[in-house]
Amino acid sequence: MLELDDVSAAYDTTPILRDVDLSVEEGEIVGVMGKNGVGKTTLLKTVMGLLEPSEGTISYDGTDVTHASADERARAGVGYIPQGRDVFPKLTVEQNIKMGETIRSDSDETLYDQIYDYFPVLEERASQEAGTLSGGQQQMLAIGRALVSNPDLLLLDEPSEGIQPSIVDQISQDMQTINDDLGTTILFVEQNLGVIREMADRCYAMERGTVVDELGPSTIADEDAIAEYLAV
Amino acid sequence: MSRNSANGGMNRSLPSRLRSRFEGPNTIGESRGFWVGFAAAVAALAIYPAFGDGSQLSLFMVLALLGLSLSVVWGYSGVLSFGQVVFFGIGAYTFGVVSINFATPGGITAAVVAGIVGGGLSAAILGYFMFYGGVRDVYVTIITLVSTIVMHTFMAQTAGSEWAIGEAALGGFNGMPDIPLLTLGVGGLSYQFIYNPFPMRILGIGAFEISPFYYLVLVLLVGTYLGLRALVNSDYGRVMVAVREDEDRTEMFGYNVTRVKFVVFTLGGALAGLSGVLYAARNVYIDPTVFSLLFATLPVIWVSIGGRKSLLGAVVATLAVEYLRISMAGELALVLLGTLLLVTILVLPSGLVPWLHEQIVDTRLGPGEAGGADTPDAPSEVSD
Amino acid sequence: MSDTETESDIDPLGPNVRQTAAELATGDRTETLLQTDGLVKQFGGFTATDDVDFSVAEGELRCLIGPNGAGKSTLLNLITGTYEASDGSIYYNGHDITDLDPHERVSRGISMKFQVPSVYGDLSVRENVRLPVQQFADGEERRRLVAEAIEAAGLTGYEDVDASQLSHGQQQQLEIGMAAALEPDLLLLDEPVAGLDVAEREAIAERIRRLNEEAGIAFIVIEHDTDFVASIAEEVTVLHNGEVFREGPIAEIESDPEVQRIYLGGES
Amino acid sequence: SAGEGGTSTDTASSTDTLKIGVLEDQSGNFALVGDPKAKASMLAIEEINANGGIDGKQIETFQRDPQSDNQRYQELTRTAINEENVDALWAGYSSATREAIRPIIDRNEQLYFYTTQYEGGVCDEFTFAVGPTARQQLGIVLPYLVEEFGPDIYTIAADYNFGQLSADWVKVLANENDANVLGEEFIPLSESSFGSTINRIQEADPDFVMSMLVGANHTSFYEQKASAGLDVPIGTSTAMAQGYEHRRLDAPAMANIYAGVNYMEEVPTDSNTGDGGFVDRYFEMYPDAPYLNEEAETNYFSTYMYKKAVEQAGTTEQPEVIEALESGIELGTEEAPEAPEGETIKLDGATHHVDHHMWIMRADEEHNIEAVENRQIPETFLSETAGCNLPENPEQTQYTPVDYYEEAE
Amino acid sequence: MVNGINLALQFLDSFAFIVLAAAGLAIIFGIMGVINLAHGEFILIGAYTATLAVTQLGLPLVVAMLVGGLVTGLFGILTERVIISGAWPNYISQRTLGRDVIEPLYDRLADSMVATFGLSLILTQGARIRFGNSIDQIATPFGAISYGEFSYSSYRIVLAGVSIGLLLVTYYLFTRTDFGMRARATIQDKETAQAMGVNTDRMYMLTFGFGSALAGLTGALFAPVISMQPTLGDQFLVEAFVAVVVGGPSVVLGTALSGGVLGAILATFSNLYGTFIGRIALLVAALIALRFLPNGITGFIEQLRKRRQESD
Ligand SMILES: Nc1ncnc2c1ncn2[C@@H]1O[C@H](COP(=O)(O)OP(=O)(O)OP(=O)(O)O)[C@@H](O)[C@H]1O
Ligand SMILES: Nc1ncnc2c1ncn2[C@@H]1O[C@H](COP(=O)(O)OP(=O)(O)OP(=O)(O)O)[C@@H](O)[C@H]1O
Ligand SMILES: NC(N)=O
Ligand SMILES: [Mg+2]
Ligand SMILES: [Mg+2]
Repeated sequence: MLELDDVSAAYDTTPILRDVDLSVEEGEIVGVMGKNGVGKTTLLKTVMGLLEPSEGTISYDGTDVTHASADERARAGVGYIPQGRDVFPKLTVEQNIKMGETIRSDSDETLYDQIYDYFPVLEERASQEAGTLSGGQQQMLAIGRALVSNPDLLLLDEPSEGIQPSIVDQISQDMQTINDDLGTTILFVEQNLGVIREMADRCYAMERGTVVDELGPSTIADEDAIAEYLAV
Repeated sequence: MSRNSANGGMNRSLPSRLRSRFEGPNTIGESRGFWVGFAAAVAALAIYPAFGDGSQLSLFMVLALLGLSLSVVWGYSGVLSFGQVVFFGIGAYTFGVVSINFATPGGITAAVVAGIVGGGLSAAILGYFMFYGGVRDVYVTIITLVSTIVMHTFMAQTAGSEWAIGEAALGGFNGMPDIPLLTLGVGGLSYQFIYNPFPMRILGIGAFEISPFYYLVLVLLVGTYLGLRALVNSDYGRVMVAVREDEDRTEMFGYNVTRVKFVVFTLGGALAGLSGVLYAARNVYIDPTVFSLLFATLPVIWVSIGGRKSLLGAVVATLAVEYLRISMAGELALVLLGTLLLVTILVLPSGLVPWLHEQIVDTRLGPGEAGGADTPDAPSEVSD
Repeated sequence: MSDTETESDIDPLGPNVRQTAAELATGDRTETLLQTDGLVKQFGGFTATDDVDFSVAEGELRCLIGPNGAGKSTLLNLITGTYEASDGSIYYNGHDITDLDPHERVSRGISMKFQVPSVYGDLSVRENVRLPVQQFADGEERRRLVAEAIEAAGLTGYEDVDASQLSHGQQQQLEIGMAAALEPDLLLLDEPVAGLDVAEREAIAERIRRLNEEAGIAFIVIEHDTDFVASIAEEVTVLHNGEVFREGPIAEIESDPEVQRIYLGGES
Repeated sequence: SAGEGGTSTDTASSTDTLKIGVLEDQSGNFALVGDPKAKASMLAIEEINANGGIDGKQIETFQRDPQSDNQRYQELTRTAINEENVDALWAGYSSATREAIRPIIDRNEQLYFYTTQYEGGVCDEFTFAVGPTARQQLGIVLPYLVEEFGPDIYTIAADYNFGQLSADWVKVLANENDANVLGEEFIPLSESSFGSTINRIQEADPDFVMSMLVGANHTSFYEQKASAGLDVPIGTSTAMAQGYEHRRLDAPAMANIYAGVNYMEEVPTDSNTGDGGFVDRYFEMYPDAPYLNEEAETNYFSTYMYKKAVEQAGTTEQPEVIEALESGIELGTEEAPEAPEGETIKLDGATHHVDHHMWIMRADEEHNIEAVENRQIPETFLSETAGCNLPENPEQTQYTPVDYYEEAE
Repeated sequence: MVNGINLALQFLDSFAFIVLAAAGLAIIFGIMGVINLAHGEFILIGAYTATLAVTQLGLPLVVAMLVGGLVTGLFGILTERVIISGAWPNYISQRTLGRDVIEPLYDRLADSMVATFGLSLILTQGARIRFGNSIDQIATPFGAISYGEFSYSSYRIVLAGVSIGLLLVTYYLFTRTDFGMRARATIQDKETAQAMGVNTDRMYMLTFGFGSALAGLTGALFAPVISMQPTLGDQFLVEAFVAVVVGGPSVVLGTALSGGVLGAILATFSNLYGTFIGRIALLVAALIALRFLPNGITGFIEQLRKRRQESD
């Protein structure tokens, strides 16, 4: 479904990603882990199209999207939840969600109920300006907003950051449900060991801008092995 | 860092210690080369009247003080004021009114002080009104903009004879033409700076007249520049910059951000007032165009073009833009000027002087030279 | 001050009798450092904190947990003066500080690190640190304090790097360093390790413990990572729907079924 | 060269060229009036140069656009005098401009021509204010309107020295003609909305309005009063002749407006509209120019006066040229090609003013212009009332009506 | 009675003037964070286009005015592409130098001011060079109404109606349509909006174009009643800036309200004490409003609304 081949990317002139190879099969949930600053967010931005690779190719759903813009990819079914809860602060909660909905013509109304089901607070605060939500509430909104577009591939950048433990558990479960029910493919970045273990079918480990290892289910189950990748 | 302390031990000569007062991360030019160039530039300005139109240059230097006033307020403290011309104009009119009413050397000297105080006081009042009322960001810009419009609207309709303060008629659009010649001192111990040329003869250059006003302004400009350099590189300057970067954060370090803005704004007002005094004194005239939207925009243009975080930029750009404005001729002049401003701001968003500085530093930092005693961090270590 | 009336509201197990390890060791009596009294904050029709009575003792390290939207950040912002209280009072060292400006509270010894890292991105690390230090130190002493703070933040060698070029974790460290450089009596941290990797979390936990024990700085720390909370604090306060919901030792709180229901979830 | 205040009679005089400074507004609020002024100066200079120059010297020009900004005028005046060493200077439309630069002119003893119609009263040894004055302009139009429409006048005027003093002259002339001023209103030059002014005129219900509005912003008044249905007759010293509103606005906005002027393009003299006349010559040089206005003629003839004076003096030395001008230069004794407003035009040496031939020009419903009255009106305020005699008694004064008339207060 | 009508008509007049002067600026400044000092010249383009379309092409007035708005809108789009976002120069430089040469001026207040000031010099002087110091003017349609000793131009009442209509259209567009939501989202967070499938480039371009078109329409509407000369835009600037800022964060509602409040002040004081006092009153009211309602009128209303909810 997603294939990165020798991808390098840079901010202006600062090179960040180096020769990243990575692939995600349809229906998979794949994690990306690594220490702060290794380039995980940069990787997701590059996949989303917010950063143009300086080298390499990205293909999505069998087509080459290396030079497609972010909005084109979004309309082609890539959903993105940025790190640091980038909600639109001056739009209401409802309008934020609506922004997600209008991406695709085939989104359906029942998704709203599902999202409100996961995060009741979003329904309660429908007309509050998103910028005044608490940190965790904003994170929930960002997730809800991405889900409502019913993406085929969902990119999650540290979804558990700032979220209370019970909801973190719930999010991992929900993601799996979504994956099961709707067949949504998920590529996510996490620091939270629990979440990685809970969610990921497979995992990539990054170091200094490149993928250094791929972890199968058995390694993921091993708490110490994962901790090692996150703490080197 | 070890390099610095090693150097510190060896060349902490008096000049370098003196220099350190004027250097720091908030200004460009931390090298001996810079100061040599600076001295050369000042020397060039000092002999310029022998070759060119010193009278005109004196005008540009007066305006450079206005540019500097915006540079401290906006470039260093983050308060984008559209109202420097208000304080400039109030300084100028105050000088005019007081000196017309007290046209003795002592009176004129007092008028200069009154003009500076007038500029500072009006800034203090407006600043108090805004900052202690919690007005921030773009709202400050717009309130100051509206203030200039108020002043313009008001002063433009004072042509009637009922608008006079003592002997001084405000004159509306006519302006105030009867300002006495700038004379500083009291009684016999005074000196006239305007229209008092003294002839000079320099071998190899020839005979020419020099205007004491020109040198008065030059001294004030260089003094102000150095003074502001010292200010922005002081502890207080660090706080100003912190306020510019993030007001809330700075408040959380225990600084009274409101007061910092108030103080800097007042200082900027006094400086603009000084500039206005000199402007009115030089032209022996003042009129409400100083409050017009065009004139109010000019300081923002000078400072943006020169580089808003650079005092030197404010000075250089004021001289350059004003020279172009006055000397371009023909119907395309305004088109060219507009194009120039547009292209400069688009291509050099951080300003002309910082860009030039970068070019110079880049080309100069050849191998072997990068490690000299004049690298930027060395003096900033000394300044603690 | 209305101490007498509020006496009964104060938790009998509250700060007056709690002591840090350091003070127990030296035998010092601890005093109430901060006390809120019926603190209310409303946003429009919404009550973010509701009649909160909360206190911290000198030298105490207190964690504040609770569901998203419980009012934790709001409470800290009330203490620092970033928000104005709708009702109620805040006492610090026995003085009513409810109406003081934020900078006045800072100069009395309250210092805060925001939820989103907010260092001065365009300034170098050294300039960042000088800003708090210059308020009370000059010359040689200032240079020493600046160097120490930079070293404690693990940023030696980065003195002349612009803060915006630091990693997320380094920025958090720098910001804690700057807040600590003020030598406060009370330091407020809002989610200091959110988004940090395991190694950096440990470094920050270590840092907080040291500042608490060695410098005697009292802390209020908001954090959702319960392992992290457990690693630094013994006592936690749970906020829920803007009210103090539970207070007590971490172990006790973690096993409280109500807390599990509203906050921790699952098995725990 | 840097000093201020040195005399400026050096250089050019001994060379085979002479230099004239022309500072007229080509942008800003007064561009509409200033541009024809500059063009007419150039026409005169071109004609003179083509005919062998002045005493064999070709004229060079120093020309800049002061952008309707008085401070800029000062700066350019300094440059013209100190750097360019001009032999004579033409500068400025508004009276405020003239007063802003006159101190610089006087200090440098610079020969200066001010060529706008104005409020009058300037008695200055270096200034030749050769446009018509309020007493001349209002003096022809106001009595006529009192006669035609009745004695009640409402004055609207630009809020600066020209408007204020002109309004005083309306009061003086009203008194002399048994009329009364019901109200007067001064309008800042930046104003362009006249709703409440129109209301107030309607409330006062005068027999006619005297309008001394100035500049591009004020032009809006005429269309606004027309569309509001205000059709009171208007007398003016500024409209039509300067900013050709009758050409720019759709008829009948300017119907029933009476301009008291020495010149406008439509003035029906042979030397003006006849074959090869002033109008023909002007549009031959500037085929795209929109209009030939009152001030343009003044720039034009005064350049010829200067030529005659230099030739009479035999030098460009300014004191001598001023002396020659004061001897009473007269143009156009036969066909008056250089003085299209009338038969001849004569400079009064004592006052540095001109005894103009004045016209009342009226616009009809279709904006056709007809001359309803014309006669020579001498400048009398300075010569008779104030007693200005510059060759005898050099001074640098502006006399105002309040000094001499009670009703002007 | 009669004075009451005077006052009412004058109020309509001031209201229409303030609202129309501010409309385009409100979008470009309020939504896009660009201080457009060439706003007056956008108005000029609209006014000249409409006038020339009537006098040179013989188009009917209403059509000519729409053309004025349209042409200015297109010019706005060009300005946005070339200067404000720098998209076209960057497209070229990407292919020649391999990097962008222009950093977009969005939310860079002062820089946008300098750039648009340069643009305004070019446009004003360009108009002067091309069309001279004035162009022939068109007459005001619809005649006058009279009451008692007074009369008033009917066209000005039409202007008031049009200004209200424009406000409604704009309000609907930006708050009730997907376009409006996407435009606002784009301005708040470009990257995230892209990730939400918004073609942000197009949003910037269209929003700027729409704001420009409003300015152009204002010029076209006022073409009959103001003097047609290259600096005609200046007379709108003061009211425009004041109204936008006094209005506060909700752009359209704010403009309407500040048009109402400031219009009432301007009309009342001009009527009672003359134009000058009216103008000073307007400015002083603006200063006071900014000082005591730093979030503008709509910010204040929002606050009131919340306080009412609190007491419920
Ligand atoms: N806009 C930018 N311009 C220049 N450099 C950047 C930019 N954004 C990030 N970087 C740098 O790129 C590197 C990788 O950043 P990135 O955000 O991808 O890391 P990350 O793995 O997501 O880290 P974290 O776990 O802290 O989120 C870092 O060194 C960072 O400083
Ligand atoms: N300006 C505001 N207007 C309206 N509601 C607000 C505002 N600020 C905060 N709130 C609401 O107040 C409640 C408390 O917010 P607060 O930020 O204190 O939560 P928190 O406990 O820090 O949560 P988190 O753990 O998610 O950061 C939230 O429901 C939030 O939506
Ligand atoms: N002389 C004039 N019109 O100012
Ligand atoms: Mg990241
Ligand atoms: Mg929070």
